[in-house]
Amino acid sequence: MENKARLVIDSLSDNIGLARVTVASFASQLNFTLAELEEIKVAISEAVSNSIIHGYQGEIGEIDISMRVHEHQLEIIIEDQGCGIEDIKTACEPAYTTADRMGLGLVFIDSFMDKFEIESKVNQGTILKMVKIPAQEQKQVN
Amino acid sequence: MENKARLVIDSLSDNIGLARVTVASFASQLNFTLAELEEIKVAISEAVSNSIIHGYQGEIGEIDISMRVHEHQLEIIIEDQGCGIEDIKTACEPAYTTADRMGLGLVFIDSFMDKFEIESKVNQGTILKMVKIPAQEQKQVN
Amino acid sequence: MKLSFKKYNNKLVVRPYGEFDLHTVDIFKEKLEQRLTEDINGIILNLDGIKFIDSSGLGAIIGTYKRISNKGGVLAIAEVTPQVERIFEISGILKIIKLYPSEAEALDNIVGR
Amino acid sequence: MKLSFKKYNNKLVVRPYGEFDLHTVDIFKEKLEQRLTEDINGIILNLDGIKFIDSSGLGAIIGTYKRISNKGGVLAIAEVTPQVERIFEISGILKIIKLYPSEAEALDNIVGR
Ligand SMILES: Nc1ncnc2c1ncn2[C@@H]1O[C@H](COP(=O)(O)OP(=O)(O)O)[C@@H](O)[C@H]1O
Ligand SMILES: Nc1ncnc2c1ncn2[C@@H]1O[C@H](COP(=O)(O)OP(=O)(O)O)[C@@H](O)[C@H]1O
Repeated sequence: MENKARLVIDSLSDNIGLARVTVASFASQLNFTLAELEEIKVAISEAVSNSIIHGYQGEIGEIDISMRVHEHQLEIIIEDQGCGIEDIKTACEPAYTTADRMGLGLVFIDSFMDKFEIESKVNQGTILKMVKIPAQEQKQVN
Repeated sequence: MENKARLVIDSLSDNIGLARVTVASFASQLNFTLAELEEIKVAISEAVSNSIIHGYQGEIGEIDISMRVHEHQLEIIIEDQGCGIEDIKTACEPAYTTADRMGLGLVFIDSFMDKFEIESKVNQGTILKMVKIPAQEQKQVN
Repeated sequence: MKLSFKKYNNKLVVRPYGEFDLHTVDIFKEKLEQRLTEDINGIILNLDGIKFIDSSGLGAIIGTYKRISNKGGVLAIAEVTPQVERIFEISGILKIIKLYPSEAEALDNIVGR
Repeated sequence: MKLSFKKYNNKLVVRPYGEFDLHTVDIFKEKLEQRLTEDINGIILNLDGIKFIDSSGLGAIIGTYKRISNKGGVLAIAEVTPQVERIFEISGILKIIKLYPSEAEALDNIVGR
Protein backbone atom coordinates (compact mmCIF):
# COMPACT_ATOMS: atom_id res chain seq x y z
CA MET A 1 0.00 0.00 0.00
CA GLU A 2 1.16 3.51 -0.76
CA ASN A 3 -0.34 6.72 0.54
CA LYS A 4 0.65 10.35 0.18
CA ALA A 5 -0.25 13.68 1.72
CA ARG A 6 1.25 17.13 1.64
CA LEU A 7 0.83 19.99 4.07
CA VAL A 8 1.85 23.50 3.10
CA ILE A 9 1.88 26.07 5.90
CA ASP A 10 2.78 29.71 6.36
CA SER A 11 5.95 30.08 8.42
CA LEU A 12 4.15 31.17 11.57
CA SER A 13 4.83 29.60 14.96
CA ASP A 14 1.04 29.11 15.25
CA ASN A 15 1.40 26.34 12.67
CA ILE A 16 4.04 24.21 14.40
CA GLY A 17 1.42 22.31 16.40
CA LEU A 18 -0.65 21.84 13.22
CA ALA A 19 2.35 20.31 11.46
CA ARG A 20 2.98 17.94 14.37
CA VAL A 21 -0.65 16.84 14.58
CA THR A 22 -0.98 16.31 10.83
CA VAL A 23 2.19 14.28 10.44
CA ALA A 24 1.46 12.19 13.54
CA SER A 25 -2.07 11.51 12.27
CA PHE A 26 -0.70 10.46 8.86
CA ALA A 27 2.01 8.35 10.52
CA SER A 28 -0.52 6.49 12.64
CA GLN A 29 -1.55 4.33 9.66
CA LEU A 30 1.73 2.46 10.27
CA ASN A 31 2.47 0.37 13.36
CA PHE A 32 4.23 3.12 15.30
CA THR A 33 4.13 3.00 19.09
CA LEU A 34 3.05 6.11 20.98
CA ALA A 35 6.69 6.75 21.90
CA GLU A 36 7.68 6.58 18.23
CA LEU A 37 4.90 9.00 17.28
CA GLU A 38 6.28 11.39 19.91
CA GLU A 39 9.72 11.11 18.31
CA ILE A 40 8.24 11.94 14.91
CA LYS A 41 6.52 14.96 16.46
CA VAL A 42 9.79 16.25 17.89
CA ALA A 43 11.52 15.89 14.51
CA ILE A 44 8.71 17.81 12.75
CA SER A 45 8.68 20.45 15.44
CA GLU A 46 12.44 21.04 15.12
CA ALA A 47 12.39 21.14 11.33
CA VAL A 48 9.44 23.55 11.10
CA SER A 49 10.86 25.78 13.87
CA ASN A 50 14.18 25.94 12.00
CA SER A 51 12.46 27.00 8.77
CA ILE A 52 10.58 29.73 10.65
CA ILE A 53 13.53 31.07 12.66
CA HIS A 54 16.61 30.40 10.56
CA GLY A 55 15.21 29.84 7.05
CA TYR A 56 12.78 32.76 6.83
CA GLN A 57 14.16 34.67 9.84
CA GLY A 58 10.68 35.79 10.84
CA GLU A 59 9.51 36.78 7.34
CA ILE A 60 6.45 34.94 6.03
CA GLY A 61 7.24 32.15 3.59
CA GLU A 62 5.89 28.68 2.85
CA ILE A 63 6.98 25.45 4.47
CA ASP A 64 6.16 22.35 2.49
CA ILE A 65 5.80 19.02 4.28
CA SER A 66 5.44 15.95 2.05
CA MET A 67 4.56 12.64 3.66
CA ARG A 68 4.55 9.23 2.11
CA VAL A 69 3.90 5.77 3.41
CA HIS A 70 5.66 3.22 1.28
CA GLU A 71 6.60 -0.38 2.07
CA HIS A 72 5.82 0.09 5.75
CA GLN A 73 8.05 3.09 6.12
CA LEU A 74 7.28 6.75 6.62
CA GLU A 75 9.10 9.24 4.41
CA ILE A 76 8.95 12.93 5.22
CA ILE A 77 10.37 15.80 3.20
CA ILE A 78 10.34 19.30 4.68
CA GLU A 79 11.26 22.17 2.43
CA ASP A 80 11.64 25.92 2.78
CA GLN A 81 12.74 28.60 0.32
CA GLY A 82 14.65 30.47 3.00
CA CYS A 83 18.24 31.61 3.39
CA GLY A 84 19.77 28.14 3.24
CA ILE A 85 22.67 26.65 5.21
CA GLU A 86 26.25 27.44 4.23
CA ASP A 87 28.01 24.60 6.03
CA ILE A 88 25.71 21.65 6.65
CA LYS A 89 28.32 19.62 8.52
CA THR A 90 28.91 22.36 11.09
CA ALA A 91 25.17 23.03 11.40
CA CYS A 92 24.67 19.43 12.49
CA GLU A 93 27.15 19.62 15.36
CA PRO A 94 25.60 19.53 18.84
CA ALA A 95 25.34 23.00 20.42
CA TYR A 96 26.13 24.78 17.15
CA THR A 97 23.65 27.60 16.64
CA THR A 98 23.59 30.89 14.78
CA ALA A 99 20.66 32.23 16.75
CA ASP A 100 21.40 31.90 20.47
CA ARG A 101 19.38 28.70 20.70
CA MET A 102 20.22 25.22 21.95
CA GLY A 103 21.81 23.91 18.77
CA LEU A 104 20.03 20.60 19.35
CA GLY A 105 17.30 20.64 16.70
CA LEU A 106 19.20 18.77 13.99
CA VAL A 107 20.71 16.46 16.63
CA PHE A 108 17.21 15.50 17.83
CA ILE A 109 15.99 14.87 14.28
CA ASP A 110 19.01 12.69 13.60
CA SER A 111 18.58 10.63 16.76
CA PHE A 112 14.80 10.21 16.43
CA MET A 113 14.62 9.27 12.74
CA ASP A 114 16.07 6.20 11.03
CA LYS A 115 17.43 8.15 8.06
CA PHE A 116 18.11 11.86 7.86
CA GLU A 117 19.59 13.95 5.03
CA ILE A 118 19.92 17.68 4.46
CA GLU A 119 20.19 19.46 1.13
CA SER A 120 20.60 23.21 1.15
CA LYS A 121 21.66 26.08 -1.11
CA VAL A 122 22.42 29.52 0.26
CA ASN A 123 19.66 31.99 -0.69
CA GLN A 124 17.57 29.21 -2.21
CA GLY A 125 16.42 27.14 0.70
CA THR A 126 16.71 23.92 2.64
CA ILE A 127 15.31 20.42 2.17
CA LEU A 128 15.22 17.89 5.01
CA LYS A 129 14.55 14.25 4.12
CA MET A 130 13.74 11.80 6.86
CA VAL A 131 12.62 8.20 7.09
CA LYS A 132 11.16 6.43 10.09
CA ILE A 133 10.35 2.72 10.25
CA PRO A 134 8.26 1.26 13.07
CA ALA A 135 10.53 -0.79 15.37
CA GLN A 136 7.95 -3.58 15.06
CA GLU A 137 8.51 -3.80 11.29
CA GLN A 138 12.28 -3.74 11.67
CA LYS A 139 12.10 -6.76 13.98
CA GLN A 140 9.94 -8.68 11.53
CA VAL A 141 12.49 -8.15 8.76
CA ASN A 142 15.35 -9.57 10.82
CA MET B 1 -4.05 38.22 11.72
CA GLU B 2 -4.08 36.01 8.68
CA ASN B 3 -2.89 32.44 8.49
CA LYS B 4 -3.00 29.86 5.72
CA ALA B 5 -2.42 26.15 5.31
CA ARG B 6 -3.08 23.64 2.58
CA LEU B 7 -3.43 19.89 2.80
CA VAL B 8 -3.28 17.74 -0.33
CA ILE B 9 -4.23 14.10 0.10
CA ASP B 10 -4.64 11.04 -2.08
CA SER B 11 -8.31 10.10 -2.47
CA LEU B 12 -8.12 7.15 -0.08
CA SER B 13 -10.60 6.63 2.73
CA ASP B 14 -7.56 6.23 5.04
CA ASN B 15 -7.06 9.99 4.71
CA ILE B 16 -10.53 11.18 5.78
CA GLY B 17 -9.55 11.16 9.46
CA LEU B 18 -6.31 12.98 8.60
CA ALA B 19 -8.28 15.71 6.83
CA ARG B 20 -10.62 16.10 9.81
CA VAL B 21 -7.78 16.27 12.33
CA THR B 22 -5.75 18.77 10.28
CA VAL B 23 -8.63 21.14 9.62
CA ALA B 24 -9.85 20.97 13.23
CA SER B 25 -6.31 21.66 14.47
CA PHE B 26 -6.00 24.64 12.12
CA ALA B 27 -9.48 25.88 13.10
CA SER B 28 -8.64 25.78 16.79
CA GLN B 29 -6.66 29.03 16.53
CA LEU B 30 -10.08 30.73 16.39
CA ASN B 31 -12.55 30.80 19.28
CA PHE B 32 -14.56 27.77 18.18
CA THR B 33 -16.34 25.72 20.82
CA LEU B 34 -15.81 21.94 20.86
CA ALA B 35 -19.28 21.52 19.35
CA GLU B 36 -18.38 23.88 16.51
CA LEU B 37 -15.13 22.01 15.87
CA GLU B 38 -17.21 18.82 15.61
CA GLU B 39 -19.43 20.52 13.03
CA ILE B 40 -16.37 21.50 11.00
CA LYS B 41 -15.14 17.91 11.18
CA VAL B 42 -18.45 16.61 9.82
CA ALA B 43 -18.35 19.09 6.93
CA ILE B 44 -14.76 18.06 6.02
CA SER B 45 -15.62 14.39 6.35
CA GLU B 46 -18.59 14.73 3.98
CA ALA B 47 -16.69 16.78 1.41
CA VAL B 48 -13.67 14.47 1.32
CA SER B 49 -15.87 11.33 1.24
CA ASN B 50 -17.77 12.80 -1.72
CA SER B 51 -14.55 13.47 -3.64
CA ILE B 52 -13.41 9.89 -3.01
CA ILE B 53 -16.71 8.16 -3.85
CA HIS B 54 -18.42 10.39 -6.37
CA GLY B 55 -15.61 12.60 -7.72
CA TYR B 56 -12.96 9.96 -8.36
CA GLN B 57 -15.28 6.95 -8.07
CA GLY B 58 -12.63 4.89 -6.35
CA GLU B 59 -9.74 5.87 -8.68
CA ILE B 60 -6.79 7.60 -7.02
CA GLY B 61 -6.71 11.37 -7.49
CA GLU B 62 -5.77 14.35 -5.36
CA ILE B 63 -8.02 16.23 -2.99
CA ASP B 64 -6.87 19.74 -2.17
CA ILE B 65 -7.97 21.37 1.07
CA SER B 66 -7.08 25.05 1.48
CA MET B 67 -7.64 26.67 4.86
CA ARG B 68 -7.44 30.31 5.75
CA VAL B 69 -8.10 32.27 8.89
CA HIS B 70 -8.99 35.82 8.04
CA GLU B 71 -10.75 38.44 10.14
CA HIS B 72 -11.79 35.88 12.73
CA GLN B 73 -13.40 33.60 10.19
CA LEU B 74 -12.37 30.22 8.85
CA GLU B 75 -12.47 29.76 5.09
CA ILE B 76 -12.12 26.28 3.62
CA ILE B 77 -11.90 25.34 -0.04
CA ILE B 78 -12.01 21.66 -1.01
CA GLU B 79 -11.25 20.75 -4.58
CA ASP B 80 -11.14 17.59 -6.64
CA GLN B 81 -10.45 16.98 -10.34
CA GLY B 82 -13.07 14.28 -10.50
CA CYS B 83 -16.17 13.71 -12.63
CA GLY B 84 -17.99 16.86 -11.52
CA ILE B 85 -21.67 17.43 -10.76
CA GLU B 86 -24.13 17.93 -13.59
CA ASP B 87 -26.98 19.50 -11.65
CA ILE B 88 -25.78 21.17 -8.46
CA LYS B 89 -29.25 22.19 -7.33
CA THR B 90 -30.56 18.63 -7.43
CA ALA B 91 -27.39 17.28 -5.79
CA CYS B 92 -28.08 19.53 -2.80
CA GLU B 93 -31.57 18.15 -2.19
CA PRO B 94 -31.94 16.02 0.94
CA ALA B 95 -31.91 12.27 0.17
CA TYR B 96 -30.71 12.81 -3.39
CA THR B 97 -27.89 10.40 -4.13
CA THR B 98 -26.40 8.76 -7.21
CA ALA B 99 -24.60 6.08 -5.22
CA ASP B 100 -27.11 4.38 -2.92
CA ARG B 101 -26.03 6.51 0.02
CA MET B 102 -27.93 8.76 2.40
CA GLY B 103 -27.94 11.89 0.24
CA LEU B 104 -27.26 13.94 3.36
CA GLY B 105 -23.60 14.94 2.91
CA LEU B 106 -24.21 18.30 1.24
CA VAL B 107 -27.18 18.93 3.57
CA PHE B 108 -24.90 18.47 6.59
CA ILE B 109 -22.24 20.78 5.17
CA ASP B 110 -24.86 23.41 4.48
CA SER B 111 -26.37 23.24 7.96
CA PHE B 112 -23.03 23.14 9.81
CA MET B 113 -21.24 25.95 7.97
CA ASP B 114 -22.16 29.64 7.85
CA LYS B 115 -21.55 29.96 4.11
CA PHE B 116 -21.44 27.17 1.55
CA GLU B 117 -21.00 27.31 -2.23
CA ILE B 118 -20.39 24.67 -4.88
CA GLU B 119 -18.73 25.14 -8.24
CA SER B 120 -18.48 22.17 -10.55
CA LYS B 121 -17.82 21.29 -14.18
CA VAL B 122 -18.58 17.87 -15.58
CA ASN B 123 -15.36 15.93 -16.26
CA GLN B 124 -13.28 18.69 -14.70
CA GLY B 125 -14.01 18.57 -11.02
CA THR B 126 -15.74 20.11 -8.07
CA ILE B 127 -14.89 22.98 -5.73
CA LEU B 128 -16.60 23.43 -2.36
CA LYS B 129 -16.18 26.75 -0.58
CA MET B 130 -17.21 27.06 3.03
CA VAL B 131 -16.95 29.67 5.75
CA LYS B 132 -17.45 29.17 9.46
CA ILE B 133 -17.43 31.96 12.05
CA PRO B 134 -17.25 31.20 15.77
CA ALA B 135 -20.65 31.95 17.36
CA GLN B 136 -18.77 33.95 19.98
CA GLU B 137 -17.43 36.34 17.32
CA GLN B 138 -20.84 36.70 15.69
CA LYS B 139 -22.29 37.79 19.02
CA GLN B 140 -19.57 40.38 19.53
CA VAL B 141 -20.31 41.92 16.14
CA ASN B 142 -24.04 42.28 16.83
CA MET C 1 -13.01 0.52 14.17
CA LYS C 2 -13.18 -2.21 16.78
CA LEU C 3 -16.45 -4.03 17.56
CA SER C 4 -17.59 -6.07 20.52
CA PHE C 5 -20.63 -8.39 20.56
CA LYS C 6 -22.80 -9.92 23.26
CA LYS C 7 -25.78 -12.21 22.78
CA TYR C 8 -28.82 -12.39 25.11
CA ASN C 9 -31.12 -15.18 23.84
CA ASN C 10 -32.00 -13.92 20.39
CA LYS C 11 -30.92 -10.31 20.86
CA LEU C 12 -27.49 -9.12 19.73
CA VAL C 13 -25.73 -6.22 21.45
CA VAL C 14 -23.21 -4.54 19.14
CA ARG C 15 -20.70 -2.04 20.43
CA PRO C 16 -18.47 -0.29 17.88
CA TYR C 17 -15.49 1.79 19.05
CA GLY C 18 -13.77 4.62 17.19
CA GLU C 19 -14.83 6.74 14.24
CA PHE C 20 -17.83 5.84 12.13
CA ASP C 21 -17.16 7.10 8.61
CA LEU C 22 -16.53 5.96 5.03
CA HIS C 23 -13.25 4.42 6.14
CA THR C 24 -14.84 2.17 8.76
CA VAL C 25 -18.34 1.30 7.48
CA ASP C 26 -17.18 -1.75 5.55
CA ILE C 27 -15.54 -3.27 8.65
CA PHE C 28 -18.73 -2.60 10.59
CA LYS C 29 -21.00 -4.25 8.01
CA GLU C 30 -18.71 -7.23 7.56
CA LYS C 31 -18.24 -8.01 11.27
CA LEU C 32 -21.95 -7.52 11.97
CA GLU C 33 -22.95 -9.83 9.13
CA GLN C 34 -20.78 -12.60 10.62
CA ARG C 35 -22.71 -12.40 13.90
CA LEU C 36 -26.18 -11.97 12.46
CA THR C 37 -27.34 -15.56 12.75
CA GLU C 38 -30.82 -16.78 11.68
CA ASP C 39 -32.26 -16.68 15.22
CA ILE C 40 -31.51 -13.05 15.94
CA ASN C 41 -34.60 -10.84 16.01
CA GLY C 42 -33.26 -7.75 17.74
CA ILE C 43 -30.10 -5.63 17.62
CA ILE C 44 -29.02 -3.16 20.27
CA LEU C 45 -26.40 -0.79 18.99
CA ASN C 46 -24.46 0.71 21.89
CA LEU C 47 -22.76 3.85 20.55
CA ASP C 48 -20.95 5.11 23.64
CA GLY C 49 -17.59 4.31 22.02
CA ILE C 50 -18.24 6.34 18.86
CA LYS C 51 -16.20 9.53 18.93
CA PHE C 52 -17.28 10.69 15.49
CA ILE C 53 -20.02 9.96 12.98
CA ASP C 54 -20.96 11.42 9.60
CA SER C 55 -23.52 10.53 6.92
CA SER C 56 -21.55 7.43 5.87
CA GLY C 57 -21.76 6.03 9.41
CA LEU C 58 -25.41 6.99 9.55
CA GLY C 59 -25.94 5.08 6.31
CA ALA C 60 -24.50 1.93 7.88
CA ILE C 61 -26.92 2.29 10.81
CA ILE C 62 -29.88 2.69 8.45
CA GLY C 63 -28.59 -0.34 6.56
CA THR C 64 -28.57 -2.33 9.80
CA TYR C 65 -32.12 -1.16 10.52
CA LYS C 66 -33.30 -2.31 7.09
CA ARG C 67 -31.46 -5.62 7.40
CA ILE C 68 -33.08 -6.56 10.74
CA SER C 69 -36.51 -5.12 9.82
CA ASN C 70 -36.62 -7.26 6.69
CA LYS C 71 -36.46 -10.36 8.85
CA GLY C 72 -39.10 -8.95 11.21
CA GLY C 73 -36.70 -7.85 13.95
CA VAL C 74 -36.07 -4.54 15.71
CA LEU C 75 -33.14 -2.15 16.11
CA ALA C 76 -32.61 -0.02 19.21
CA ILE C 77 -29.80 2.42 19.87
CA ALA C 78 -28.27 3.04 23.30
CA GLU C 79 -25.88 5.52 24.91
CA VAL C 80 -25.20 8.04 22.17
CA THR C 81 -22.59 10.77 22.61
CA PRO C 82 -23.64 14.41 21.99
CA GLN C 83 -21.99 14.54 18.54
CA VAL C 84 -23.81 11.38 17.46
CA GLU C 85 -27.12 12.62 18.87
CA ARG C 86 -26.75 15.88 16.96
CA ILE C 87 -26.28 14.03 13.66
CA PHE C 88 -29.24 11.76 14.44
CA GLU C 89 -31.47 14.75 15.13
CA ILE C 90 -30.67 16.59 11.91
CA SER C 91 -30.97 13.45 9.82
CA GLY C 92 -34.50 12.50 10.91
CA ILE C 93 -33.38 8.96 11.82
CA LEU C 94 -35.13 9.34 15.21
CA LYS C 95 -38.49 9.00 13.47
CA ILE C 96 -37.75 5.33 12.80
CA ILE C 97 -35.19 4.26 15.42
CA LYS C 98 -35.52 4.68 19.18
CA LEU C 99 -32.74 5.89 21.46
CA TYR C 100 -32.30 4.55 25.00
CA PRO C 101 -30.06 6.04 27.69
CA SER C 102 -28.62 2.64 28.62
CA GLU C 103 -28.02 -0.76 27.06
CA ALA C 104 -30.11 -2.39 29.80
CA GLU C 105 -33.13 -0.20 29.08
CA ALA C 106 -32.82 -0.85 25.36
CA LEU C 107 -32.75 -4.61 26.04
CA ASP C 108 -35.72 -4.46 28.41
CA ASN C 109 -37.77 -2.58 25.86
CA ILE C 110 -37.22 -4.82 22.92
CA VAL C 111 -37.27 -8.16 24.76
CA GLY C 112 -40.39 -10.18 23.99
CA ARG C 113 -41.06 -8.42 20.74
CA MET D 1 0.31 27.70 27.19
CA LYS D 2 -1.28 28.38 30.55
CA LEU D 3 0.84 28.88 33.69
CA SER D 4 0.04 28.69 37.37
CA PHE D 5 2.25 30.04 40.17
CA LYS D 6 2.52 29.39 43.91
CA LYS D 7 4.94 31.01 46.33
CA TYR D 8 6.38 29.35 49.46
CA ASN D 9 8.50 31.95 51.31
CA ASN D 10 11.15 32.73 48.74
CA LYS D 11 10.59 29.72 46.48
CA LEU D 12 8.41 29.98 43.39
CA VAL D 13 6.55 26.95 42.05
CA VAL D 14 5.80 27.30 38.33
CA ARG D 15 3.45 24.96 36.55
CA PRO D 16 3.06 25.35 32.78
CA TYR D 17 0.29 23.48 30.93
CA GLY D 18 0.20 22.54 27.27
CA GLU D 19 2.89 22.31 24.63
CA PHE D 20 6.35 23.75 25.20
CA ASP D 21 7.69 24.84 21.81
CA LEU D 22 8.71 27.88 19.76
CA HIS D 23 5.09 29.03 19.77
CA THR D 24 4.80 29.11 23.55
CA VAL D 25 8.29 29.97 24.89
CA ASP D 26 7.70 33.72 24.76
CA ILE D 27 4.56 33.46 26.87
CA PHE D 28 6.46 31.29 29.35
CA LYS D 29 9.38 33.73 29.67
CA GLU D 30 7.11 36.76 29.93
CA LYS D 31 4.79 35.36 32.62
CA LEU D 32 7.71 33.97 34.61
CA GLU D 33 9.56 37.30 34.51
CA GLN D 34 6.50 39.03 36.01
CA ARG D 35 6.59 36.69 39.03
CA LEU D 36 10.34 36.60 39.51
CA THR D 37 10.60 39.14 42.31
CA GLU D 38 13.90 40.15 43.95
CA ASP D 39 13.41 37.86 46.97
CA ILE D 40 13.04 34.62 45.05
CA ASN D 41 16.03 32.29 45.35
CA GLY D 42 14.55 29.05 44.12
CA ILE D 43 12.27 27.91 41.30
CA ILE D 44 10.47 24.59 41.15
CA LEU D 45 9.24 23.83 37.67
CA ASN D 46 6.41 21.28 37.82
CA LEU D 47 6.13 19.80 34.33
CA ASP D 48 3.29 17.31 34.80
CA GLY D 49 1.06 19.43 32.52
CA ILE D 50 3.50 19.47 29.59
CA LYS D 51 2.27 17.20 26.85
CA PHE D 52 5.06 18.02 24.43
CA ILE D 53 8.50 19.58 24.52
CA ASP D 54 11.19 20.16 21.89
CA SER D 55 14.54 21.97 21.84
CA SER D 56 12.86 25.39 21.93
CA GLY D 57 11.07 24.49 25.18
CA LEU D 58 14.28 23.03 26.51
CA GLY D 59 16.00 26.32 25.69
CA ALA D 60 13.48 28.20 27.81
CA ILE D 61 14.17 25.88 30.74
CA ILE D 62 17.94 26.40 30.39
CA GLY D 63 17.24 30.13 30.20
CA THR D 64 15.33 29.92 33.48
CA TYR D 65 18.21 27.98 35.03
CA LYS D 66 20.68 30.67 33.97
CA ARG D 67 18.39 33.45 35.15
CA ILE D 68 18.01 32.07 38.70
CA SER D 69 21.63 30.83 38.94
CA ASN D 70 22.88 34.32 38.11
CA LYS D 71 21.19 35.63 41.23
CA GLY D 72 22.54 32.74 43.29
CA GLY D 73 19.32 30.71 43.30
CA VAL D 74 18.48 27.12 42.32
CA LEU D 75 16.17 25.45 39.80
CA ALA D 76 14.57 22.06 40.43
CA ILE D 77 12.24 20.18 38.10
CA ALA D 78 9.39 18.00 39.31
CA GLU D 79 6.96 15.47 37.82
CA VAL D 80 8.13 15.09 34.24
CA THR D 81 6.14 13.05 31.72
CA PRO D 82 7.95 10.31 29.75
CA GLN D 83 8.22 12.42 26.57
CA VAL D 84 9.80 15.29 28.53
CA GLU D 85 12.15 12.94 30.39
CA ARG D 86 13.32 11.44 27.11
CA ILE D 87 14.20 14.88 25.71
CA PHE D 88 15.98 15.78 28.95
CA GLU D 89 18.05 12.61 28.82
CA ILE D 90 19.23 13.07 25.24
CA SER D 91 20.00 16.75 25.76
CA GLY D 92 22.31 16.30 28.74
CA ILE D 93 20.36 18.84 30.80
CA LEU D 94 20.25 16.33 33.70
CA LYS D 95 23.93 17.05 34.36
CA ILE D 96 22.99 20.50 35.64
CA ILE D 97 19.35 20.31 36.73
CA LYS D 98 17.87 17.79 39.17
CA LEU D 99 14.57 15.99 38.62
CA TYR D 100 12.25 15.15 41.55
CA PRO D 101 9.29 12.79 41.42
CA SER D 102 7.03 15.26 43.26
CA GLU D 103 6.69 18.99 43.83
CA ALA D 104 6.88 18.41 47.61
CA GLU D 105 10.19 16.55 47.35
CA ALA D 106 11.63 19.23 45.11
CA LEU D 107 10.60 21.90 47.64
CA ASP D 108 12.02 19.94 50.59
CA ASN D 109 15.32 19.52 48.82
CA ILE D 110 15.91 23.09 47.86
CA VAL D 111 14.50 24.75 50.98
CA GLY D 112 17.19 26.28 53.17
CA ARG D 113 19.66 26.57 50.35
N1 LIG E 1 15.89 25.55 7.61
C1 LIG E 1 17.06 26.19 7.89
N2 LIG E 1 17.43 27.27 7.17
C2 LIG E 1 18.59 27.92 7.43
N3 LIG E 1 19.47 27.56 8.40
C3 LIG E 1 19.15 26.48 9.16
C4 LIG E 1 17.94 25.74 8.95
N4 LIG E 1 17.93 24.73 9.85
C5 LIG E 1 19.05 24.84 10.57
N5 LIG E 1 19.81 25.89 10.18
C6 LIG E 1 21.15 26.29 10.72
O1 LIG E 1 21.67 25.21 11.47
C7 LIG E 1 21.93 25.62 12.81
C8 LIG E 1 21.69 24.45 13.78
O2 LIG E 1 20.32 24.07 13.78
P1 LIG E 1 19.71 23.31 15.03
O3 LIG E 1 20.56 22.11 15.31
O4 LIG E 1 18.28 23.04 14.76
O5 LIG E 1 19.89 24.32 16.25
P2 LIG E 1 19.16 25.69 16.64
O6 LIG E 1 17.85 25.79 15.91
O7 LIG E 1 18.98 25.58 18.10
O8 LIG E 1 20.10 26.80 16.24
C9 LIG E 1 21.01 26.80 13.05
O9 LIG E 1 21.44 27.64 14.10
C10 LIG E 1 21.05 27.46 11.68
O10 LIG E 1 22.20 28.24 11.53
N1 LIG F 1 -17.19 15.86 -5.25
C1 LIG F 1 -18.22 15.37 -5.99
N2 LIG F 1 -18.00 14.96 -7.27
C2 LIG F 1 -19.01 14.49 -8.02
N3 LIG F 1 -20.29 14.37 -7.57
C3 LIG F 1 -20.58 14.76 -6.32
C4 LIG F 1 -19.57 15.27 -5.47
N4 LIG F 1 -20.15 15.60 -4.28
C5 LIG F 1 -21.45 15.30 -4.39
N5 LIG F 1 -21.73 14.78 -5.64
C6 LIG F 1 -23.07 14.37 -6.12
O1 LIG F 1 -24.07 14.91 -5.27
C7 LIG F 1 -24.88 13.86 -4.72
C8 LIG F 1 -25.34 14.21 -3.32
O2 LIG F 1 -24.21 14.29 -2.45
P1 LIG F 1 -24.44 14.10 -0.89
O3 LIG F 1 -25.47 15.05 -0.44
O4 LIG F 1 -23.11 14.25 -0.22
O5 LIG F 1 -25.00 12.65 -0.72
P2 LIG F 1 -24.35 11.19 -0.89
O6 LIG F 1 -22.85 11.32 -0.79
O7 LIG F 1 -24.92 10.44 0.25
O8 LIG F 1 -24.77 10.67 -2.22
C9 LIG F 1 -24.00 12.63 -4.79
O9 LIG F 1 -24.75 11.44 -4.78
C10 LIG F 1 -23.26 12.86 -6.11
O10 LIG F 1 -24.05 12.52 -7.21
